[in-house]
Amino acid sequence: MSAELTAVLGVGQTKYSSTRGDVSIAGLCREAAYRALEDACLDWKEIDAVVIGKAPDFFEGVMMPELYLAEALGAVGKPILRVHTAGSVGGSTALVAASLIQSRVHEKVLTIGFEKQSESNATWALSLPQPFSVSINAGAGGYFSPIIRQYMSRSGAPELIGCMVAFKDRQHALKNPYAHLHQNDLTFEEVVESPMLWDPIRYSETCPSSDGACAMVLGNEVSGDRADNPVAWIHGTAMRSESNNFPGRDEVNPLASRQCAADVFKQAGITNPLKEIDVVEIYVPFSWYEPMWLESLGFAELDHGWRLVEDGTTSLSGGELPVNCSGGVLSSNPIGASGMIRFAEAALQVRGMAGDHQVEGAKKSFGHAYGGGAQYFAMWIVGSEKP
Amino acid sequence: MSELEKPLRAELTVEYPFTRTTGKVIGAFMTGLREKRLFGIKRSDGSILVPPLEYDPVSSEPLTEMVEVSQNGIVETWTWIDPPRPQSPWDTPHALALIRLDGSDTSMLHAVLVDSPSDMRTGMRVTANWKEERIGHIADLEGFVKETKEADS
Amino acid sequence: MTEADFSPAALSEEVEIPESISGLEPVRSVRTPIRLVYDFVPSPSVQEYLRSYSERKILGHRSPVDGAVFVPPRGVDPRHGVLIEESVELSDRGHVGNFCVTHLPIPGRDDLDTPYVSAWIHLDGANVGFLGLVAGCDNDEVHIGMRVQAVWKEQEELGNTAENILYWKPTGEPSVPIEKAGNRAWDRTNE
Amino acid sequence: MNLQFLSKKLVIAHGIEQMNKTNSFRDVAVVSVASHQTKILSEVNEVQLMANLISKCRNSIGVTQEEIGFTCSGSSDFLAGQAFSFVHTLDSVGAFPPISESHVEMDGAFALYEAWVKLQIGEVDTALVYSYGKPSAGSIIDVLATQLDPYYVAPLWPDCFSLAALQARLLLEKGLTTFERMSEIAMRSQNNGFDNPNAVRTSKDISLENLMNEPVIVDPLRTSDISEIADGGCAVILAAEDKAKSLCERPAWIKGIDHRIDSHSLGVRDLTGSPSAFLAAEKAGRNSDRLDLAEIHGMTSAQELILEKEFSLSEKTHINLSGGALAADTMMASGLIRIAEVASRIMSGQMDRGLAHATSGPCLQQNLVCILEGK
Repeated sequence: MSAELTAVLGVGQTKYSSTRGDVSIAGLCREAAYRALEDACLDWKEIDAVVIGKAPDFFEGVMMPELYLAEALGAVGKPILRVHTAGSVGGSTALVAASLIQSRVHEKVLTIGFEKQSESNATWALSLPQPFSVSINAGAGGYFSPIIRQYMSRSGAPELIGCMVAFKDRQHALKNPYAHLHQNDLTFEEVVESPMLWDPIRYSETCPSSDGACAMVLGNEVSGDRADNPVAWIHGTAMRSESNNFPGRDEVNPLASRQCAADVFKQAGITNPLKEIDVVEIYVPFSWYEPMWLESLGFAELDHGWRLVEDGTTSLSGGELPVNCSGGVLSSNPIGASGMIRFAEAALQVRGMAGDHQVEGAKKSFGHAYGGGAQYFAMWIVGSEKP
Repeated sequence: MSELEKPLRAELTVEYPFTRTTGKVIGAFMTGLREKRLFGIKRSDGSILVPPLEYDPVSSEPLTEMVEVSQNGIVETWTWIDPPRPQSPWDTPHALALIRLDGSDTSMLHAVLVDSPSDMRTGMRVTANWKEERIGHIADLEGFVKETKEADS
Repeated sequence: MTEADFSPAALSEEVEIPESISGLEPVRSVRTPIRLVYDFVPSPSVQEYLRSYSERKILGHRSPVDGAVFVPPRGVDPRHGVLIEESVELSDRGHVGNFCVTHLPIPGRDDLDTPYVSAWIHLDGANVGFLGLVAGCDNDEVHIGMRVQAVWKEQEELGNTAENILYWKPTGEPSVPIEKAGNRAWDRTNE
Repeated sequence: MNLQFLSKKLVIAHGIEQMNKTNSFRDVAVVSVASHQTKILSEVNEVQLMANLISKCRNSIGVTQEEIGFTCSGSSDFLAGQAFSFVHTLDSVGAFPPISESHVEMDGAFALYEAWVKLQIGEVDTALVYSYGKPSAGSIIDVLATQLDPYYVAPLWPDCFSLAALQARLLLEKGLTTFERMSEIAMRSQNNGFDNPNAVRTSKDISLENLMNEPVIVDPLRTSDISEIADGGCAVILAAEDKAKSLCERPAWIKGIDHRIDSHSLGVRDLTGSPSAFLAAEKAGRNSDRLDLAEIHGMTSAQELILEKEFSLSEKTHINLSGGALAADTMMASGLIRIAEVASRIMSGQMDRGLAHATSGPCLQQNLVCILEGK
């Protein structure tokens, strides 16, 4: 028995911004879901099941929001699942949705990730008081900065590589109308000169805090064959997790990341990712994670990922392997949706529907998300042709 | 148990003053509350949903036509709250009920302000009681009280 | 660049606001505060760890699988999911496995001047790092492998808390080579 | 027009349309279970509790984590008072080398559903599922209020038992049940729970009269009508086909599993029923005449009555031999524990065929049904 072929039939996104003051939580989610249905030329009632993902419920102060959102998402009388795997959640949500079709349990599934971070405050939600523990780490940057420092020391990467990534992604975002940050006049010097927050991470090298939702409609082989719009076929899916803080853990290049990548590339029959993958959407909340993940995933040799940044390989303007053409997490970050945006943007590229940030003729693309202390991973490979 | 053996414990408070943007439909309902008016929304079969949702609660189709409904209605079911939860808008015992307003096809959850459970019965007619100061919040409705007409009769 | 059409026309755009309120300033948001109170009781092994601080001791947990020592104690070995019962007393000296120079204030820590250095301190005898502040030298001097020791609060201020350690200061001993610092010290042949 | 009736009809029509698509699924079974519930967990924390249960579950059938193809858990940040609380609990699994893993912010029964789906793909043959909750750390009735519509309902802070009381009154006043019937359910729970070490509120010899004389605490419900909140956790191992047979002498085969959700708005639903529970049971292929036992997850005696009706349970079926959630209700684990209870009675050979049910949300909004069989 093999898995049912699964296709992305539709993608829907909201405009990402610091506050979507014009909508309710349901309104925000429906905007993305409705656009995904429209793209898939389907109606609410043609959907068999819904899979929803988001980061901690504390962000909006709504516990298990799938209960309140069931009516808004066309789920009444249907199955609805709610996934939460830290920052990777948007990616794992898409993978759970895909598994419902790969297993032949359902034929058409709506999946959605969202966050309405403006309802509270991300720093508050991410650093709730912990009694009996010493609070000295301010936000995610405090956690990831030492890891980045270690990467820099290990790889010998030039100091401004992180700034180059940040500048590149913000340039990419200008071509993506949905992106949160549209910094038309930003210069590279401004990125370099932006305040240091968590040395070596500068302000401009960090992601924003956004409201937004991203949805996809996934379907089985028959629905993929019958779709009016081009579809993206899933060639591989993988999830891996590992504990944090144990003896000998490689935090820069976690084994879970390497194993997850090896699994997904094997499924897709890919032996040389740099040559065989046309475009990549990876989860880069702090700029340095672009070279770090490129190495971990096998797009670059160990300690050489930064060279792909330096020589323009990862740029949309003519690079061999454009990375984060949408502007990435550095330009839009509704946490619970951020992973799904990576997966959806990868699908849009091979469908040829990425608009101004389309990579010409993209046939195979890679979507990626990670979370926790770089310990949760979700990845997929999609292609314009069936696997 | 000596001081040394007593387990260490700490109170952990998770607290935030969430601000929720409402969108058009919920916003209009809240605006109505501020103005001492109650609004519902029409479903495709013509039935009225109070409080209004942006979408049909079964088919998920968008709803757009808002209509005003009566401030009087009937209690469909109820329970007695004593004592109220610390964060609830009420500080005295009261009934919690599902109330179907005249002109509405669904019921809404709110308080009925009576002295004791013996004053409550399913099917009783009630009318909206408003706070003096209203800001556009579900608690602008102080609750429902017995309809005077019924008390007279 | 083409602007996408963001008007969600089919969703809420067509909503008709009733005439009686249509001219009024609409409500756009509601405040719905949440306050939840939890009673946090640490597990017995963490209780023991916290109490030992009042005697200026730092306790770790030794894994029954391969003797790896975890601090603070987690009750289980996260690699194997097995319970750890054995406590060991650790030195209050160690080295900086890795660090961050933070320029942002931390909510609830008004006592810290920015920038400050937080570090993964790898205690002698422990096999993982735990977080601490490094002070007593210029921030620029802090480096991976630097030897440090705990600076404790005065005897009369000691409580059942890790906050008894004010910060970690350099000892002046030779640094641990970078390839042996932090998690890299773990001998994989043990696994 | 009767709107509530219409909603129910639509929901059912949708389900029947779905049922016409027949599907043959891979044989997957529960092969090992371990659970623990207690009023207040104090000797160990959640991570240690789960490490114990997961080890017990794996060791009893002699598998290591490396042999498990997929792991899935269920828990709640709101219940724990911590964001990303499940990250800590990953320690209890032993996630190194890395594991293929996922987490739902739902009862563990839904994690089991996700694992079952994963096994259907056919790439892995075993899965570990676990969930846990420690409601004693907070005020669960305030915590659960945050599940409700955040604009219209949650700001009124109605507690979960009051909402269940609205439902119970409707049943009583529409003549669908009586106080006596509700007390009979409470008595069944306390009597059955007596032999279950995990049950918290039990009694061998409590009389119907005693129960009916208890004070009303959430009008019209009495103390014994509402579930006894408890701390605890549960671990379950699933295996497919020959793998299941090799690991367990008598696996509890999952013959059907399905879950459905109803409208959230209480005023839209007919609270005297639970269309989603009915539909999930239909889709799971309940075949009620052939059910030896059922473990149903209700927060009140009245909810158990609604469920018995939706599942068409008759006197032939032993209901809640464990005492059910009325005897010990561990939010996030109660549903998975229902599955474990049915499975363990099948694995032991005591029973042949059973229904396990899990619920989530106010007044039975979301429901999962799993049918298990010894053959």
